Amino acid sequence: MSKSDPEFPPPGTPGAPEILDLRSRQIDYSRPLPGTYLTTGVRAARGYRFSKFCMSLMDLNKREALKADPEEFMAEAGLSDYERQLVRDRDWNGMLRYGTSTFMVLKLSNALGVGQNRTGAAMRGQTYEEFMATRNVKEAS
Amino acid sequence: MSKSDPEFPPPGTPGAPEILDLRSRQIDYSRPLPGTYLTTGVRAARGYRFSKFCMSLMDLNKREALKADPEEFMAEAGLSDYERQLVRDRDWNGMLRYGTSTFMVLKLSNALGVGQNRTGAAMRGQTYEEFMATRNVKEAS
Amino acid sequence: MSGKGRIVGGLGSSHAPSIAVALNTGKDQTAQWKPLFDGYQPMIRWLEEKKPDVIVLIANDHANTFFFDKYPCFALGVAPVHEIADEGWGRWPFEPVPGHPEFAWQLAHSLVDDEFDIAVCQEMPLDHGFLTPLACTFPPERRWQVPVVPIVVNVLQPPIPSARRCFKLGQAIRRAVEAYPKDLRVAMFGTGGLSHQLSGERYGFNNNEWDHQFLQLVETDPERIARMTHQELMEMGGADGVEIIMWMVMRGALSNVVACKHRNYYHPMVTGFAQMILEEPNDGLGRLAQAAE
Amino acid sequence: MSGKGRIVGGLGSSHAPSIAVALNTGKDQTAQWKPLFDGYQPMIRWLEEKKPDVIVLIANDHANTFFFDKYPCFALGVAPVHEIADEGWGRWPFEPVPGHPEFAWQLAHSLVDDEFDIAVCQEMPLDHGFLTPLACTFPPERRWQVPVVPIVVNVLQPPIPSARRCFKLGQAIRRAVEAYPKDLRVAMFGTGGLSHQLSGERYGFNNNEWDHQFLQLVETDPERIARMTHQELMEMGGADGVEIIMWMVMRGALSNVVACKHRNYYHPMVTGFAQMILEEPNDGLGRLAQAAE
Ligand SMILES: [Fe+3]
Ligand SMILES: [Fe+3]
Repeated sequence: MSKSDPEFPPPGTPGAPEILDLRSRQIDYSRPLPGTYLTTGVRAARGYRFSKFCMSLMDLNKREALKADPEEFMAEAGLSDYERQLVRDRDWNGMLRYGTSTFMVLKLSNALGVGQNRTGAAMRGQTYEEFMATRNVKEAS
Repeated sequence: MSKSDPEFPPPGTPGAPEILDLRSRQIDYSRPLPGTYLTTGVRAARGYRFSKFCMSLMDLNKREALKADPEEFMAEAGLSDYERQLVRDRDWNGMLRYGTSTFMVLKLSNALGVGQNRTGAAMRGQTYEEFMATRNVKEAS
Repeated sequence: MSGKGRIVGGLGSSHAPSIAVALNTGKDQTAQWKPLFDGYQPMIRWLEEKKPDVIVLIANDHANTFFFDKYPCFALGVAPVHEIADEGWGRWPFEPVPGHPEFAWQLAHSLVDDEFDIAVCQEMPLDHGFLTPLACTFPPERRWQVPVVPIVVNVLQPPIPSARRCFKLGQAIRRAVEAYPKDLRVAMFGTGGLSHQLSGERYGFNNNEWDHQFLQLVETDPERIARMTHQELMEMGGADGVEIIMWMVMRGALSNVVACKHRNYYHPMVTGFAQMILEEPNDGLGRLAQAAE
Repeated sequence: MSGKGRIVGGLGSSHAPSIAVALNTGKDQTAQWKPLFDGYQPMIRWLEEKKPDVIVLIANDHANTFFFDKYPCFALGVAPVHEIADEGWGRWPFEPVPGHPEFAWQLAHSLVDDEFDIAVCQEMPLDHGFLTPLACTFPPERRWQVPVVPIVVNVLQPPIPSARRCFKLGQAIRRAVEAYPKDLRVAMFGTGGLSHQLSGERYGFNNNEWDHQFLQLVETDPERIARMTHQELMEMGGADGVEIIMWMVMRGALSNVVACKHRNYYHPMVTGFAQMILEEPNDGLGRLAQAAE
């Protein structure tokens, strides 16, 4: 199933809602931070339903339901096709670009049994071992 | 049963917690408003449990439980003797003095089937008819 | 002004659950209620004529949307749609109210950049504080044609913001509007008051003279109100009359000199009800633009 | 100063869930963790010596106490006791933390009077942002001997307050303390940072040089940090490194010239961990009092 969604098409595709980025006088939009996705302005609005989904996983019962039958759980939570595909693909950076807060992505990856540094390694496009080799303390904490 | 409470004695009685009133530069404590009880500072803290009790009555099921067996309902809600007696006495001004917000008292009186202007008349120490006689529009709205 | 947004004027109105009940039960033409609802007719027409793209609506929560576990000082609703709050007896029979996320988020960023520490709310159901002024100015066939950006002000649980702070919030809203990069006609709408007190032996306190004075001052000399403490406001208008500070948010967003196009006052029971239209000069383009023409 | 409250100094510390896990599983003396926990020893002793009556502890929520439906910019906990937040895997094994309602309510009123639009919270469970710095500076036998007034700063969901605004909040806290009518020894405690980023291809970004520079500036020239935008802070310290603005609340409450009594830095994994003690001159009585002696 593709990541297309009539309601919230992926950013940059035709029909995607315009996102005005000239929001904060604290951010210099002419100097985008590499590999960084800030949920400023309406970007947070686009990610809100998905953020709520991640937040619901604070509840152990919800985490177990997700584990038991992810498709059923996502359907019940009312996720769009696009959002479901983000989860199926473990597409952490896609979630961030979509407008999901860092801490929501980490709550979701935790619920899916992926530790923080494994999530981070995947965000970097590295294996866990490659990532750990870049750290001062090399063993898992 | 008397309105004494080891934990929260009525204001002004021996053993009652000191309430520093020098709180807000917006309030002139040397000119107390007659017949007015502001929940400034720790006064709101003293009334917090009771306010939560009133707020719970937003739920229709809770209102029905209160109506069906007030003593049972108040016990389950963990109200102190002092707080229960405030309810038994419909002592609206006592609730306000205790630190309960106006809108919490009105939610409670509504749940007890006492309309806003009947509650207000009682606060003024008048009958409903006496109070209504002071209004420009005399019939009930 | 570097952007293209403009403020076309400000409305003021009381709010009360009884107004929604009267409206929804068809009592608006009774002897008791007609003097109030007549006061909304010029506002209905003004909104039809001025055609704002968005209304910034300022009201207080009445412990329906927030509770004292976590009570914000100012809260801004940025949702695409605002749900209707349940005040304990079921939701008011109104459709959810459309928001304006794009402008609302810009406003949120601008206000925080201007050192207003607002809570930003992606879900903030509206209670009668918002709904009664809105339902009275948008008759059923026009609901809800204009999106609303709601701002909640704490007037319930001290500490509450000063009249001065509310006035400054309005000024900051104007800066955000004038910096907005797209054409946008904004109407301000302050609600609450006038004199009333719903608690204690002073229940039912009113002060018609002060209410009229307030309406005069809010038009011609809002700085006088900005200087007043809560103590003074409550002495004059009752404990709950302090909520007129929410008219000051509306007034702060307007020019110094505005045209009062409508003013109505009616005091049937426990609250001094008032309505007002303050119009910006030159359809919101300001005196400078006017002079340059 | 007209009151009798005084600020005796400020502490700074990073916060992280991994710290609580290391502490509670007895790993604090392992090679990996010892350099961090050693850094807390002088802070433990300083708190024993300085005997504050209350700690104003500044941290951020990590979407455990608040959600984005209603997200405050600043929130102040005035409860008698602060519960422990459930971060989704059960509560941390800490006892609830005592508050200081009397001082906290005075602070709430003073801050709102000073035009800080804080949310006032009568129930605000604390997450690791508060709990890890606290657990590290209060060993089990001393938990929780000093009441805590917690302040939450939004660093999660833009718009977030500027470094300047946080610095000003600290200055306003000092005014409230100095106006407090009773003897009260207050310690400030700012938490968070230093450099880290937990998202995107830049995950794991750190900048040890900037971290050391920050520690130097926060002691000697906080105005330099107050001038920095979020853009600059994030370029230097990573997207999540922006949370050092919470150290600025602590610093804003201190005198211009303070004595740095301790400074530690350790960077094992993804976060630059730091600790700091900044002591007020003359036990918080200030330079004027010192001169008069
Ligand atoms: Fe109101
Ligand atoms: Fe943090």
